[in-house]
Amino acid sequence: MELDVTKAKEFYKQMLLIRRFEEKCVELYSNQKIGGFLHLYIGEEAIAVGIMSVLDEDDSVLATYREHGQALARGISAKSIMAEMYGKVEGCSRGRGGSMHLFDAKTRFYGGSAIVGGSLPLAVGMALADKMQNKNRVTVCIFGDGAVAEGEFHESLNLAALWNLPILFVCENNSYAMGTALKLTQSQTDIYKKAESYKIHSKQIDGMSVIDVAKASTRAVEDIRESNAPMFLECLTYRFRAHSMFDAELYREKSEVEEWKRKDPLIVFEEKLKEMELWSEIDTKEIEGEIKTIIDEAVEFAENGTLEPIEDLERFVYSEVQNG
Amino acid sequence: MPSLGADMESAILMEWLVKEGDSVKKGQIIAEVETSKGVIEIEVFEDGVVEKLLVEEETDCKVGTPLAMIKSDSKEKKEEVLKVEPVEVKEPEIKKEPIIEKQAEKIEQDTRVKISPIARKRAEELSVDITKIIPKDGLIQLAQIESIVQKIEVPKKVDSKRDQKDSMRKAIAVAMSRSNAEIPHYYLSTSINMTPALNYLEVLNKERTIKQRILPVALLIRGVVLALKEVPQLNGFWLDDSHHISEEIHPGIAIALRKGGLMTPALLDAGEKNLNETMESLSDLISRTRGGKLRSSEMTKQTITITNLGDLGVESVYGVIYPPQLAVVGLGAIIDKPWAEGDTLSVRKVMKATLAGDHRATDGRVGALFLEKLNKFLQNPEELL
Amino acid sequence: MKKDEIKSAIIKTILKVAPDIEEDEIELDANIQRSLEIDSFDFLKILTSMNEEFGVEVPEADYSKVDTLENMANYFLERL
Amino acid sequence: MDNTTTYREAVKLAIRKAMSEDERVFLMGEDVGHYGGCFAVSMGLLDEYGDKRIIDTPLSESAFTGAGVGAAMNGMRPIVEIMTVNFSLLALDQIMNNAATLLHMSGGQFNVPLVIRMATGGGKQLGAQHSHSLEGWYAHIPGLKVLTPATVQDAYDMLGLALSDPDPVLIFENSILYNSKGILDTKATPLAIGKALVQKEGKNLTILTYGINLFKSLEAAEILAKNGVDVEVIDLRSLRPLDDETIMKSIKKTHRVLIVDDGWRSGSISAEIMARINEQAFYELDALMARVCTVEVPLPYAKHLEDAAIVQVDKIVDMAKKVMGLS
Repeated sequence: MELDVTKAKEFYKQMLLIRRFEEKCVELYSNQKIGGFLHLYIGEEAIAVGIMSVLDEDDSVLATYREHGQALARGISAKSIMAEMYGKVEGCSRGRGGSMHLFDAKTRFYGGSAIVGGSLPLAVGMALADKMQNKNRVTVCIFGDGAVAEGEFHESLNLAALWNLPILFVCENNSYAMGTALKLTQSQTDIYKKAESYKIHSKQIDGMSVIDVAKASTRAVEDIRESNAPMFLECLTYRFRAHSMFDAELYREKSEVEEWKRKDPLIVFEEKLKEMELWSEIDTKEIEGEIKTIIDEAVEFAENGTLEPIEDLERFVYSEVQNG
Repeated sequence: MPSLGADMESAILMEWLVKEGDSVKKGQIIAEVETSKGVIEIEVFEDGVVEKLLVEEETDCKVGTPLAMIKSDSKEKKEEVLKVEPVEVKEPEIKKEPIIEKQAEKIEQDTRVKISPIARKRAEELSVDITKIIPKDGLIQLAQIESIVQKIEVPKKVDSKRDQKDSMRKAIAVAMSRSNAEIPHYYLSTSINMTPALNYLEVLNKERTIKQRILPVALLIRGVVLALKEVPQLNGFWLDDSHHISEEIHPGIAIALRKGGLMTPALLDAGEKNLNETMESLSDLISRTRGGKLRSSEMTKQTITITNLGDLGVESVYGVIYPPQLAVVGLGAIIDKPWAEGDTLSVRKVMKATLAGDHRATDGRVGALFLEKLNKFLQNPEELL
Repeated sequence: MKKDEIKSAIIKTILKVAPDIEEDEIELDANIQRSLEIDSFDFLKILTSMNEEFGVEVPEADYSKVDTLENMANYFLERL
Repeated sequence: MDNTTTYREAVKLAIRKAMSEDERVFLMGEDVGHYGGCFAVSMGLLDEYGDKRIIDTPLSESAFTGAGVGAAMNGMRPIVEIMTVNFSLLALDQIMNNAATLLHMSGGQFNVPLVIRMATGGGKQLGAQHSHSLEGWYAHIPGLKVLTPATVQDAYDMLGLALSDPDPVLIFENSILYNSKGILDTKATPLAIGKALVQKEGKNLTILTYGINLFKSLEAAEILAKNGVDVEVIDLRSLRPLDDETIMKSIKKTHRVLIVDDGWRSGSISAEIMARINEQAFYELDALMARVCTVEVPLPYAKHLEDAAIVQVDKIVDMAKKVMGLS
């Protein structure tokens, strides 16, 4: 992967968009415009942006309930994501999913799963179907370190390896499954080693560096397309905000958070670009302005959105066209 | 609201004749209610004090609705005993509330009929009073309703007071059809030479002022009552699949209302009345019936029915038994007829007496015996005095 | 007392005993009992009432002479 | 031509037909390939269609059921076979949290045309982890369709119906029925999902049942006929959706109902049906609604105990007589 100015600008803008978008979400959540749970991605933006940058349109993505970043980076519009969080029909899941269940057929974004580990078997099936239909797609399955403790993680890795399925497993290891540290729950905290035991080619990378993530995933995706075998990336990262909004963060030291904040993907990227003498090309003011416009428009769009009529409550339980 | 008849579902409480705090005696009339059969007086069954009138005047009440709380004397004593306990008795009125509710509940429970939903629905459609049906195995089901109403056309629902006449006809229709369907009837008839009885009356009445005169129908009723004393099997009820003979004789007298309709109020304790008393109470009963002033016991206590359509010139009457009674005695018109006595044929005043009996309780032999006794008394009218 | 007065007294009595009868239903020459559906009890009441008013007793043997309004009026007229 | 066949063979014929007609169809589950299927339903299919379409899975119910969901979302028509309903509980997350919810969660974007077949029911002394009937339980879940083929014809028809349905369909095959025989007409137009079938007309009492108890109910109906009770026996066929129309129509005729349910009574499909009758046909009832269910005990091993626990013909006859006021 070559990092040129265009790509650098794109990475920076995407990470900043995720950051500002979520900051806006916090505000809107506090104002009760957004309900339910709100899991923020702030601090982990490099992973979503790095991975999505290497995917084709036809590839599939399955994510977790902390998926605003992946959704934005995958190209779902800020408008339809915001409208979803507002519970409006214009939302990417018609207001039936909410923050945790963003879906978009156009970008092959398959959620938004709020059962930890629950999307791994789906990824196996998605990839199995691609393989059976001779489609050269990659299924990216993103999950956190908490999923590693679930049986479905192990069942799915085994099947993916056994059946040689084109899946990129991405573990966002932010060290905490909600409020419990990985070291308190796992005998082996190097997660990539677990994947290796299933004979999946695995790698542990710096998840705070968008360049590292992009590079590793470029390789991984290329390998998958070639070998039709799964790959596993463990991205070491950190979430700067609480697990969800209502979280006193009693389980971690402030100092630890501060230490990780020095590795903020935006700062790390800025330093890297300065090193590469590309930073001068980035007009941060202009980018901030563009992002502000995107977010303002998204909020306005969501505010003006329509609520699904109650009469339609029971729609989408079964397909409306009965011919499969 | 007491049930005053097999076909009564509800009635309008027209007037309270007592107020809260009044002492009442057993048998006292405390209210007048308007039913589909006219105004009926409600009597009280225990001595006590009217504690609370639960229903306002002009309210339509379903049968079973508590109308008033009457604290019986014995109960009050009980309550006194309770109050002796060192419980806080600051607000005795509040203490009374639950008692009222409890009693109201009890009343409701007592009148609750177990009936299947479809049977209830069909009964409503056909205006069958389910409170008068005897449940089989504790439950009324569809088959029972259908056997009762097989022959009834579905009457229109008529509820307004104006349509009283219609609703009464409906009630009669239902009771009658039910009777036909439910009760296996047998019929007997005999012609009775009324000349001796009428001659006897003529002599008797000659001595009397108009007011004291005895009408033939009173003599006939007296005859029926005395015959019943000798053949008591026909006087009583068929209840719970068994035959109950009543010691008291309360014949229901079929009285036609000029505005249409028929009522059969009881001539209470007819067995204890001599001919004069029979005539007097019959006269009183008829005028009160037509004046709409019947008492509840007169509406409910009938042990047999006597139909006398003689005035209307009807020769013979084949009655239909009112359940749960056992028989209907029909008395036809008295007309001049050729009558053979020994070898002689002469013209006599002749009446046809009929009997419809419930075959489950009695058979034709009993019925024949009754008619024979009736005839015997009418041939010896002096015994009817 | 005039026959007309007697007649109207009889009519008044009939209406008292059978309040649901309309005055114009009472015809001069019709059988009172049959045309007005008055049974033996009501008829007896009428006679009792007339007796109270005029002091005239109608023996049973004379019932056939008081069967219509006209006959009854004549009957009383003769005996007053 | 003799068109009598076994239930097992009917299911296999249906799978074969589907696999031949539609390349998207494949069968996946424990021991479906080399072993030939726990109940020998897929015997020989591996040779016919190869291991790309007849896929043996590890004992990972959640993963392969979830894989079925994913494949269904991504253009395939998988048939997932779960050995018994008890094992399906290991895949309950995938069935309930994914298969049943994805269409709704995605605002109608992603439907899941998945078929899950599983064996259900007791009666073979298999003890408390292999014998239960949880189909009524699955019928609680919106987003799923729950079919209970009883007859050989339905064993054949329902697989095709399920595969052509755009949403997840669970088919519960009572393991005792696999050896049962019946007439199969492969040319007949199948009765749609959600339609109950009046198997025997009658006018005194409606028996609502499904699966293996259809046959016990029909046997009971013959005995009851000798007692003068003319029983209408309805095969529900589909527990979700339930065919309210057929149920209520029958009750409007007979006014009495007995539900024969293979599940436990508390919170059962029979309880649901009773509630619906109460809601829709209360005023048609002439007697208390009744039911025969499996006794509320994890199914025991000992034959006499198991027999006492599950639905039997004499239990149906006794309860029916009670409803009719004959006992």
